[in-house]
Amino acid sequence: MYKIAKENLSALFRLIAESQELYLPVRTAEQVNFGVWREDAEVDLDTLKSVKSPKDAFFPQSENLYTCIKEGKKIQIEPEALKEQKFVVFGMKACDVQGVQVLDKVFLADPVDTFYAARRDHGTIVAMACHEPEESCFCKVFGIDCAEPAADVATWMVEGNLYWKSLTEKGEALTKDVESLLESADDADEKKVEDEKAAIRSIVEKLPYSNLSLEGWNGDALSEKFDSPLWEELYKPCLACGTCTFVCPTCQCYDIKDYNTGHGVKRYRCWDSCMYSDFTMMAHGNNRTSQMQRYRQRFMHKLVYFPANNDGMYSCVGCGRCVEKCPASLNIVKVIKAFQKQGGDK
Amino acid sequence: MQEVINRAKELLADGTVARVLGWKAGDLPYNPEPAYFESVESLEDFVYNGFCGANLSKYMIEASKLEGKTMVCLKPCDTYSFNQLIKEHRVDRDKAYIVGVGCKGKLDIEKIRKQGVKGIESIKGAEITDEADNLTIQTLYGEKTCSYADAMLERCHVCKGKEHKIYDEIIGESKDTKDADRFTEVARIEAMSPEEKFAFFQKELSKCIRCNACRNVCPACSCRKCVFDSNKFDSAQKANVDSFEEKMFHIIRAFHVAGRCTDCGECSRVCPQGIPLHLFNRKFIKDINEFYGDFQAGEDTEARGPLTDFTFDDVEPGIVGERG
Amino acid sequence: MSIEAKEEFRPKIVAFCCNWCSYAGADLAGSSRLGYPADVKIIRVPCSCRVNPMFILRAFEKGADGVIMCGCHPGDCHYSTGNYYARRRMTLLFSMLDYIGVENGRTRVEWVSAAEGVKFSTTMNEFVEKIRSLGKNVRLEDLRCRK
Amino acid sequence: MQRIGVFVCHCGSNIAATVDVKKVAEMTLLEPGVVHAEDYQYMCSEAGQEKIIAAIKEKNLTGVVVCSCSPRMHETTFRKAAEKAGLNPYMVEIANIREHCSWIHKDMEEATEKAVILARAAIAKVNLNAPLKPGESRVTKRALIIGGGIAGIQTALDIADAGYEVDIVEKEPSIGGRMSQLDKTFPTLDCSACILTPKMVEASAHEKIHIHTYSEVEKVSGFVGDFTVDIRKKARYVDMDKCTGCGVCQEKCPSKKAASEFNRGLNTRSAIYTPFAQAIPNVPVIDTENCIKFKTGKCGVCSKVCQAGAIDYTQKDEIITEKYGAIVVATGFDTIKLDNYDEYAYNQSKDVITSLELERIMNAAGPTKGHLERLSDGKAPKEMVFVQCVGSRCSDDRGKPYCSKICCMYTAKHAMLIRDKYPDVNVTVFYIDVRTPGKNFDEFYRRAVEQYGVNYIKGQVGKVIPQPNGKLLVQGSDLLDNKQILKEADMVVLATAIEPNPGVRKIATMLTASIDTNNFLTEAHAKLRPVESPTAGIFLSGVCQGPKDIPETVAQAGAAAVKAIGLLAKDKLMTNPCTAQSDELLCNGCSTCANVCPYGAITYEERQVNDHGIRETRRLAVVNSALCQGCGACTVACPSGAMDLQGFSNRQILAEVDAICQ
Repeated sequence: MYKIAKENLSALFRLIAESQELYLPVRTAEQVNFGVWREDAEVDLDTLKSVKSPKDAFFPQSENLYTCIKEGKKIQIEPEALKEQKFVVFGMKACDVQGVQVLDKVFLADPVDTFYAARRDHGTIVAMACHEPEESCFCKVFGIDCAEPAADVATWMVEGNLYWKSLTEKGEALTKDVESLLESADDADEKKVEDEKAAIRSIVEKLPYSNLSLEGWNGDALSEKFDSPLWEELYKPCLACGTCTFVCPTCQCYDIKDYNTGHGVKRYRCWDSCMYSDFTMMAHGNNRTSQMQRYRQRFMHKLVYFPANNDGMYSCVGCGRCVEKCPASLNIVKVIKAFQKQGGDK
Repeated sequence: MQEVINRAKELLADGTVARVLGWKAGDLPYNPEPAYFESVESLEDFVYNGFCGANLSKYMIEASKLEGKTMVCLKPCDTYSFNQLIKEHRVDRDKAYIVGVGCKGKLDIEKIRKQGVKGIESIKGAEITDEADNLTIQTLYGEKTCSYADAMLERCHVCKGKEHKIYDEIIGESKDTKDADRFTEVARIEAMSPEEKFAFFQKELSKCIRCNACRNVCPACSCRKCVFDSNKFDSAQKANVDSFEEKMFHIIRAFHVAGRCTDCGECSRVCPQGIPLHLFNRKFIKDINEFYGDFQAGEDTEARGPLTDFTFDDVEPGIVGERG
Repeated sequence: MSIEAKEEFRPKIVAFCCNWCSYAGADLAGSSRLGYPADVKIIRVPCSCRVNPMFILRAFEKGADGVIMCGCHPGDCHYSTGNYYARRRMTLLFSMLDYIGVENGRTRVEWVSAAEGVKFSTTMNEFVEKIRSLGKNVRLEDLRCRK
Repeated sequence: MQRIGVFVCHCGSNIAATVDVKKVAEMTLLEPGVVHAEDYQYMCSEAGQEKIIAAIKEKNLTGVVVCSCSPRMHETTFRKAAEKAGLNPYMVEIANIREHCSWIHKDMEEATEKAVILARAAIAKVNLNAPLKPGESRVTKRALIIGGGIAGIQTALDIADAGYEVDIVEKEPSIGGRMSQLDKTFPTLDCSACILTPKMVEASAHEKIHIHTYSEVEKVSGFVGDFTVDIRKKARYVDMDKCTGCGVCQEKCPSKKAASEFNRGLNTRSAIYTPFAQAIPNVPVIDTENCIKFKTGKCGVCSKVCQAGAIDYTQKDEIITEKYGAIVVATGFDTIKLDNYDEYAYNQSKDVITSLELERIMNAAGPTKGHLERLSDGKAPKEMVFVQCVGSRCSDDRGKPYCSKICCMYTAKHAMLIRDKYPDVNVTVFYIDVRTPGKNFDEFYRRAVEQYGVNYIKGQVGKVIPQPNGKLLVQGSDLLDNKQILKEADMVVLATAIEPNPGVRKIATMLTASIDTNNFLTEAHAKLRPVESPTAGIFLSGVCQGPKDIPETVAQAGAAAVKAIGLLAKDKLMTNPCTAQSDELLCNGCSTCANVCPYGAITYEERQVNDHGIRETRRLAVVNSALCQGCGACTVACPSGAMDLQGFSNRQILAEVDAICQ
């Protein structure tokens, strides 16, 4: 394990950024989101959750696929280049790292999404343990340990030092690149980190959502859950916006669109939300015609369909962003609890 | 709150209304959700406290299609939206039994968090009956206090007043929480150089994720299908491209609600990225007031909107340059 | 400014003209041989009230450097009230563009009657000059439209 | 995908001299949808049109773009050609590469490049065009004349003589208008009443003419061929059928202090009155503001003395609704108010009068029974000063920028009449210019100067100062002699500017007829369509269109009648298919569109819709395409984009924008 004093972090970032792109939590107009490090960027490692999850380092909200260039009546097609440079995502939390695992299941399965795969190949994740978990967090429910994030490099911020532990080959390589700025950690340091982990875990135990039960939510629960009359109640306050989707670290749906540039067409993909009325719109219309169906889709996908197709893996990681951001205060926890309550009442 | 519940029970029991539209207690101290209550028993979950910021007027569009009347709880500022929706034939007055609920300013959890409060377990002082000037917040990391006023939504600092503009009955006291001028920020931006203005909005709008929360919560954005979701203008775009798109979306959205926006502040309340979206709407309101005379959308259900009206000697568009 | 530099920047300018007055005014400018730069391209609309702010923003998005709208003089609208609505709409739109930092000379409204060929030509000359002095529109264009 | 043919016109050398037409044709072939492009000397010629027709047939074209002169010139020509070839005429678009390109640019390369872009925009638009079909509407064979002065009377007579029903609406209690107030007319000096009255009688006796006096147009809806008009017949309180016109009521009426409108307020009339002796109809009205019965409930003298029992104090305003195919505006003029011209002391001295007041003074039926006398003391004047251009040709906003046109002539008339009848009166005229073009006009003016010795001074009057001795001190300048003049006068007559009747703006708004900043109604074309409003079915007669004298008014009245007759003679009209349409699945039913529609063409109905499987009853906008004139105001007011304009749809215009900006 290594350590680096907090005040030397900007030197670390500068050094990383010399050889590769560096994404990390940056404060812009009072909000923290992952962004590219620049000398004048206001890095914010204290805010627990970025508004958007860092998934767009691997799966950008909008990315070009190819460009058609029109010359006279001839059309030339230029595919967009795949990611070829290495990059680092610094400061991801355990839940967000797990979110990338979920995306891997989707995009790295056959047929492989080459755009995503190229980014995964070139990206190194430096994760950070969650110093002070918050009441909206429920990663524990999904078996995630936010005290010990499983990434290429795991880090802890304790008493003015960042502790650094590489866990993979990529992590080793990055460590080597920045070794000049790192100090070796001694036993006392190890102890501090262990204490921090224990402190984090004890807080996690006290979080209001930590004891949420996922009983009954699995790949086999399809018809029972799908046909439940509860949905008719639950969806009602939903405004059909895409906030939950767009802040979510695991939502992976996208739309493919064309943009007329005047001298050709850019075909791009961009995040889409199953909450939107035009989601998966086809020539005949939409296969989900009501907001209830759309609302149900989101949770059925995360808690039933996804585990059904991915060996029981849920596509929710308990980051709690939707809990904090939903304009109508709806969220996946309320859905789970509502079903639980109904089960209890029976 | 109990008074509202009692009244709701009566109205449900005597068949005056078929349902009650209010708020249901959340699972955290600050997240009550808009909810329908169809039985006297279900009302035990009913809650009305400082976190019930949601403007329920818009829900009445759908509720107007249902059988029977809906008792809807509206705060003073929500009634402006309701009037505007009546004017636009989007809600049915006869389908609503409006209970004007008292309001002493609504709370913004983001403002509380900004003060370094995290790990919230409970919040005291947010009840509508509480007279406390401070919120006492129990957190996993110790007890915190925070003044009620500092935790209020931006819109409450520019409160339109404690008067309900439309109601069947009023329950509870309201307080005018205005302590700022709503155009101060707009005027501050107006005074900037074009470069500064551009930089300001570029920075704010670069955060936009096109989640449409602002639009979907907006009582003026009541279109069945938004132009940004239809192919009528080739404007259906979801991309978040850091150049023109968000500007197009926000300018057109503000334009479409110009003269109709009651300045209810819901857009800014719900923006997950904290973009001060009201600055667009208020710019139009300020201009309308200056150019065509003071106008408050939703003040009544009759007045002609400023963009569907004119006078022979209106100012010319050139005024924009002349004002400097 | 040197002649070379002037040649470098050829602004794209879209002019919306109402069919009854301004388009006819442009025709009169033409038949009177009152020249103005070729950068101006006219789109015919029935009335200035047909001009949707979306059209103007779209022009900027696609790379226009200036947009001008011409209609009948207030009071002379063929449809009697169209330009009054247009006037309010454009006043508010232009004010908003100014507010978000778009140079306000990039948009303009001018009332040009069918008899005002001279005014049409003068207006267009002035407008092109203004846009040339402002340079390329970089604040409202979509970068994807660049060649 | 369309199959588009592009036809580039040389227009001789008009286009070809500055635009490389061959290159334009060549370049357009590269555009999407274009399958044919050619150029030709004169596309509008018979041979040019044949080329279009042949290409449509041979290449199965579904759209045509003609790059030529302004669509205002030949759009119809090319649409007709396309129609001959079996193509819907609305599949043709014009790229204006003459007025908007070749004629204003000098550099060939630049002009060619622009022509290609204009063609590209037209092609982009045609790609989205859809066939449109004009509707048909019926023509109501009845005309409405607003205004019963000489213009309205003449138009009515001409239309009625052609066999159509005509209604005249006149707001005063009698027809006759301004001309009935005049004493003599220039340049023949015949008596105004003597030539007007027979026309009034003829109109009232005409079986096809229906006169509504003391009435006003209240509401107009509909469109060319099918207007619906509400006319408010104000309560006269006298039964038109019973009244014999004996006049006893007026004689016996105890309230005689109301200012006489007809005599320009120079004397008074009774509360029950006809404006003048020859009024048509010869039925009085009760002016309720001055009637004692109406003010206090007591009196009732007129009712008592009326042998015919025609007085009816309970009468109410009546609204009659009638349909018309054509409407002629003949609302005439008034003189401007002189409140802004304190320097002439009009409001201070009774002896400063307007020319129209002088007409009344000179008239035998006027306040002085035709004797020229000072209104202040009844003395005969010895010195009279006429001031020209009071409020006319004015460069500031106190007056009018235009020449009122009739003043030079009537002033010469007045001067001549005075010098003829009262040779001892000195007459001085201050003028800026004397404008007397017209048949026998200049001769008339010269007679005033040479034969009658009227003293014309080129120069303006700066001030008129009432003197303690009752005289008026006139300060003027003589520009020819370059000196200041101080002149004592007994009377000063102001040639006050005329302006359109103040009520005309309201009427123009109701008719959606365009009106200029001076409140004169605009003609469809200043030279070629001077008696038609740009709004179809509305015609202009008399001074409402611009200042004119009686012969011009009568000539224009006849011309307006002929245009109206031309319309009424048709059984059906084709309607413009470029109308608004609402997409029922997008419509919110919010009424915003209806609020801005100038034609009341949008109504709402509750209707069941099937929105992709959701069946519900919705409030939906419905456009009456017969009423819609296609301005597009609603399309921008509509936030959801449900409302769109055929022929100028959102996507078509955006396609043009894109094509120009690419």
